[in-house]
Amino acid sequence: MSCTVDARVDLSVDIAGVKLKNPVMVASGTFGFGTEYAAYMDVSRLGAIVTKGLTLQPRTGNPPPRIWETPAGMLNSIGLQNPGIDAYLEHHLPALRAFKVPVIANVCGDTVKEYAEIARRLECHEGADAIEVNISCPNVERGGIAFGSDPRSAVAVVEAVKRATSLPVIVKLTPNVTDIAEIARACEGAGADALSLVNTLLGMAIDIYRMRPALGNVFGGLSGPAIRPVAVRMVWQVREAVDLPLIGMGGIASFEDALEFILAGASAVAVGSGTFADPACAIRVIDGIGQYMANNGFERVSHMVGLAHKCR
Amino acid sequence: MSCTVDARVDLSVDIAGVKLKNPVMVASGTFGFGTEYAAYMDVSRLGAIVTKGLTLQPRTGNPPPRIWETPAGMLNSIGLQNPGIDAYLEHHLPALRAFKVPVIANVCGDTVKEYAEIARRLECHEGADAIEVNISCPNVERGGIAFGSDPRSAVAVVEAVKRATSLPVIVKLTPNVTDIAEIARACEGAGADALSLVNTLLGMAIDIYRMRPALGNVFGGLSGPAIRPVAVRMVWQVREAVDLPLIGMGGIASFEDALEFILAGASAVAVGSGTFADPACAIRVIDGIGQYMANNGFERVSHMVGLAHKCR
Amino acid sequence: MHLEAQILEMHAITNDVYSMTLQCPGVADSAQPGQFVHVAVAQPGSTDPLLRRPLSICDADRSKGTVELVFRIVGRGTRLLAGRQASERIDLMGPIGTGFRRPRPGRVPLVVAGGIGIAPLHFLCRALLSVGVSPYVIAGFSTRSDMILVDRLVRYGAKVQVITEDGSFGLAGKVTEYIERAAQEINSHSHGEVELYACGPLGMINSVREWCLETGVFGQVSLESRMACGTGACLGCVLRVITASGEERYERVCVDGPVFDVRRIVTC
Amino acid sequence: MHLEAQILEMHAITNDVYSMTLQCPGVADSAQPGQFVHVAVAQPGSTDPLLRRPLSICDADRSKGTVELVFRIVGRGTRLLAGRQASERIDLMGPIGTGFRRPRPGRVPLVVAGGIGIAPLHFLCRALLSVGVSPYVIAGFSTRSDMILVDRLVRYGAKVQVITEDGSFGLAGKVTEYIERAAQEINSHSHGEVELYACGPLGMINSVREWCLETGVFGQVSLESRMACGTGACLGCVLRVITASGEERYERVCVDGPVFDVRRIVTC
Ligand SMILES: Cc1cc2nc3c(=O)[nH]c(=O)nc-3n(C[C@H](O)[C@H](O)[C@H](O)COP(=O)(O)OP(=O)(O)OC[C@H]3O[C@@H](n4cnc5c(N)ncnc54)[C@H](O)[C@@H]3O)c2cc1C
Ligand SMILES: Cc1cc2nc3c(=O)[nH]c(=O)nc-3n(C[C@H](O)[C@H](O)[C@H](O)COP(=O)(O)OP(=O)(O)OC[C@H]3O[C@@H](n4cnc5c(N)ncnc54)[C@H](O)[C@@H]3O)c2cc1C
Ligand SMILES: Cc1cc2nc3c(=O)[nH]c(=O)nc-3n(C[C@H](O)[C@H](O)[C@H](O)COP(=O)(O)O)c2cc1C
Ligand SMILES: Cc1cc2nc3c(=O)[nH]c(=O)nc-3n(C[C@H](O)[C@H](O)[C@H](O)COP(=O)(O)O)c2cc1C
Ligand code: FES
Ligand code: FES
Repeated sequence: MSCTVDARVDLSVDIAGVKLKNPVMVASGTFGFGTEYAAYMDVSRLGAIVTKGLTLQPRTGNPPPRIWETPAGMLNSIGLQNPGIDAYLEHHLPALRAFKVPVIANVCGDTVKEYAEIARRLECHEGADAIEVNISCPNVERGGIAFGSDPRSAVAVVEAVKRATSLPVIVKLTPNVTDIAEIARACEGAGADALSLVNTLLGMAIDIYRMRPALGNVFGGLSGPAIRPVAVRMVWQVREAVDLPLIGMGGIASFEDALEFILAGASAVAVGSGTFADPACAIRVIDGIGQYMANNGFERVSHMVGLAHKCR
Repeated sequence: MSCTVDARVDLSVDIAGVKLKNPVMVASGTFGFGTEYAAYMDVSRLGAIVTKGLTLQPRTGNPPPRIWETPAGMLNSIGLQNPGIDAYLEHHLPALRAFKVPVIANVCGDTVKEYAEIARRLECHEGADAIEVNISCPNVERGGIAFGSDPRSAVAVVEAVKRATSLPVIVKLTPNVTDIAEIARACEGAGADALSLVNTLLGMAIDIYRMRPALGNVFGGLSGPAIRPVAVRMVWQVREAVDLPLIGMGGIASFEDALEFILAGASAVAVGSGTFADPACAIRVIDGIGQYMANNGFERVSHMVGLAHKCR
Repeated sequence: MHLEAQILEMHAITNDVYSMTLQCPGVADSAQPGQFVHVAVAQPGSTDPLLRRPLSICDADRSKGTVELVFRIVGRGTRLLAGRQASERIDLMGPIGTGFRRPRPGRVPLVVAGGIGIAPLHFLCRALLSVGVSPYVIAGFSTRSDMILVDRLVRYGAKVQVITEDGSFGLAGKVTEYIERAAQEINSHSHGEVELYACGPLGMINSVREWCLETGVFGQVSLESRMACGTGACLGCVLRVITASGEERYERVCVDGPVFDVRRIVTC
Repeated sequence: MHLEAQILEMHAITNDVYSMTLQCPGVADSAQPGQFVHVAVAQPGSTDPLLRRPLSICDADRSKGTVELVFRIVGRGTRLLAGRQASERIDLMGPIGTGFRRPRPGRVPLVVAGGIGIAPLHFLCRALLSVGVSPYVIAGFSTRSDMILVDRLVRYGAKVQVITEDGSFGLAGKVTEYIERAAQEINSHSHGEVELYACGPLGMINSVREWCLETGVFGQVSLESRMACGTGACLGCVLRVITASGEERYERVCVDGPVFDVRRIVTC
């Protein structure tokens, strides 16, 4: 399909100074550290790879079951199992770099200080081309409420990370809030270079035959096509609230889905659970966007970003 | 299926003084005023019928398109089209009463005063067995933010309606909030007799070929199986926060789905969009719950309510 | 009525248009031209696609108890339907909606079909012919390979003029360019006054509407809308109409339509 | 490998167990006993069910380039798969996972199968027999009508003892009640030390594990877990294991397993 794309179609985008050859990334936590899917697809074709969430110390994660399928979606309660920032730099980064694709490190912390410390180590070890700050994590110092559900906590994290690094800082918002635009504006004010949205919706399921929560952790994050209408709506609202570049995600399984986000205001997109259903999903999305641009006379991705706001 | 159910299984429930022969209602806005589905199913078997949202004055509703299908779900932007409370009492109520099923009137207002006035008229004309107060409606006096997304606005509505009527008052919560338990506690404090949850998730879709929002109203409410994990999670959280009886809904399409809500803490459930996919959905749910109770030795629905909290 | 009907026959008419014949006496008995059935498309156990798909009754045979649907693959729902096979069962609701009013005595029905819009008009024509009324049909298609149901209409005795956009069969151009001519022909031959029946793409419907309003010809059009319930309950499929008293309001395509008097349509 | 394979043959073995034979030389060539494939179950165009389903490779024939899956209908995914027909194509990833280690020279494999758990063990037995190693199989089923693959194993030359819970065929009881006896029989006949291979329901796996730990027999079990990616990326399918150094951690059933040394299992 890609070979038939008009030569004038330029898929490249620039997100907060990171140059991507196309606007399609793979979302944090759904693509491990890049090598896991190498046997199933051409990883080097991706616009960028976002790593699994990294913490300062290794994390063992939540007790199983961690996965539960739901209609057109899935719940996960991985609980940030990861080898820690140092093991990442030593063991995973070299293989990840070999794909010659921009690497965005997704980071998470229990405290503001932890976020800043991870950001510092990432910069001084050239551990990423940009940092995606996951503010869906519980703020341990404030009773476990997610940093991202309160503008002040969000600002504290973003300011600390910005001070700690000169890498571009992308803030990844949680959708579990009353007013996403308010959080987005707070992050913009605190110096964020771009925003990713959305993280998973908080959900749960009951195993009615065992009469207990299906997940070992009770609650889990809902992802997949089921959540796309909520995610597109939030990209639309945030587009109207801030001027930052947005990375849209939540249920992308086809190029049509990706274009919904782009037309709603996302400069790039990420494929998450869609890769589980089809390892070639991101590749199909890249090719499909190119084809759509050729068919509709768009020369650059930026010409499509937010276009649906104008056509109202 | 119902004939094979153990005679000792008692499906009846009592919600804030309203006696239902089984815990399965049809959700507001998905069953019109009861007669629309009479050609397709036995309406008299329902536990209760919740009416389309009623306002003081007739409403014309939003411009089409009003419906857009999404993965395992749908968006709607009906915009409360309804004939107004007086036409309801005169034209729709008699036929609705003929089903000999408890009627719950879903009501909505632009202002606190409007809510109270509708509640008053419903009581003095015996227009319902209970009132379901839809607080997802925009508060016109406060810049259009939904009453239900702010505890103070919610309290104002609930208190006003309670003063205006002696009918049981069920408050229907919106899921588009950071902390559903906070809103639930506020409603309990204001005198609500029961809570319904959830209303639709705010969502949108883009028609990528027309490059504009798919719905005439841009935003719409997401319903259907897609949202069930979010709805079950909120029932679970609210169960832990308040002592009121809960009516669970959001994506119920089978008896298994209904049992998730009951085991999470709902005393009754409502089938909404599931009826669009299968007009017999609510009936299947009633029969399936009976069978499940017989298989698992439950004699009363109340024995199952919230059980998954204990089995953790 | 809500039932499971067995698929008796299933075949492709063109590249992307399929005919599905169902055994469902209840529907066949009461079906009126212009009515539709609301068909479940998802596989059992799957909740995606969630909603049913409305399909016009293209033919109904009371003696055999069969109903025929003719549909074009335009998206995933119709694609799933096209994959169904004879002997499988299909879940449907119907017949639904307010169909076509028969022409007043002495009037001559001018039937204007655009593409797949010929499906409900096929049933209408058969019903008219069976009571001795002879419709004059103009049926437009993009190109000759898209032509459907014309042979059958001719066989039953309808007068049919085919128009293709590329001129590959019949007259060249758009069906709406030939309405005036057809009306004149009817007038000169039969001296009966024309009543118009139409179904097709929006652009065609708009032209038909304008022509009717200009000429004062009574016209009925079958319209489409995205539907959820198909019973009138959800208010999702509404169309803006103008009432006799001049006031505008929304009516439901599923039960107040799908057939509307052109004079009542505001925008579509 | 990610590919679309053609279904060559599809048939019901019992009431609810199906055999599906696929043309996929790439998978057949490299498949090892204990590995699985990750199969897409939704209809094209439907996103529900979203996730693939892991199914063990029950047989692989390199010369024909075919792979056989044997699966039981337990939910909507397996029901959808059972509805697929020969000549259709199916989307799969694989072969995936760390399979069974062959027994050390001179050891006698004791294979313990519970129900549908016989599927991966069937492939294991064929592979062992093809290199001259003769497994001793004890295979448990609820009742005689659930018995699968036993005839084939016997045909290849494996020694198979069937156990049914209701005693309707072979010995009566649970398969785990017969492990000790089987091991003694092996010892008395062949004087070889036993190595155990097992796959089946959790209760059986737990008994097998205890028996191995008590007797010091080296045992490998194939485990199940709900999976999303099937590549090791999502960390969704983890199992708590105990490492050589005594420390506990989570390992991925999809790539670190599905076959685990019983001594490493903490809970399952
Ligand atoms: C009363 C009525 C009778 C109909 N009769 C027939 C018929 O006899 N034969 C036939 O082929 N089609 C008929 N249609 C149209 C048919 O319902 C749609 O083509 C079908 O629902 C599309 O489903 P899908 O999943 O394949 O497409 P989707 O994936 O849902 O959409 C694909 C494309 O079809 C358009 N579309 C989808 N649904 C509708 C709709 N309800 N109305 C208009 N456009 C739509 C979308 O805008 C999109 O461009 C009828 C529609 C109505 C309302
Ligand atoms: C490595 C591996 C190899 C397997 N090999 C085979 C095989 O060869 N033949 C075979 O019939 N089955 C096999 N299974 C199990 C098979 O994957 C599940 O039965 C299937 O995924 C169920 O899907 P479903 O949609 O039909 O059921 P669902 O509707 O998803 O669930 C129905 C029931 O099955 C249980 N279940 C669902 N998924 C799993 C799972 N992954 N593990 C355990 N229980 C589950 C649920 O708890 C539930 O009770 C294997 C599983 C794994 C992990
Ligand atoms: C198994 C799994 C693990 C995830 N882990 C992380 C994570 O570590 N950090 C993070 O910011 N988001 C994480 N996410 C969220 C995804 O990056 C993405 O925001 C979300 O899944 C929505 O996209 P999707 O619907 O395309 O999957 C995870 C999602 C899944 C499904
Ligand atoms: C078409 C439609 C109209 C609705 N109208 C109303 C309404 O008037 N008042 C209200 O409180 N909820 C309304 N709802 C919300 C439903 O009552 C229900 O809370 C929601 O759809 C979730 O349930 P479901 O997933 O089973 O549909 C409407 C939902 C739909 C789909
Ligand atoms: S489709 Fe629901 S009212 Fe017409
Ligand atoms: S299924 Fe994703 S890590 Fe095993």
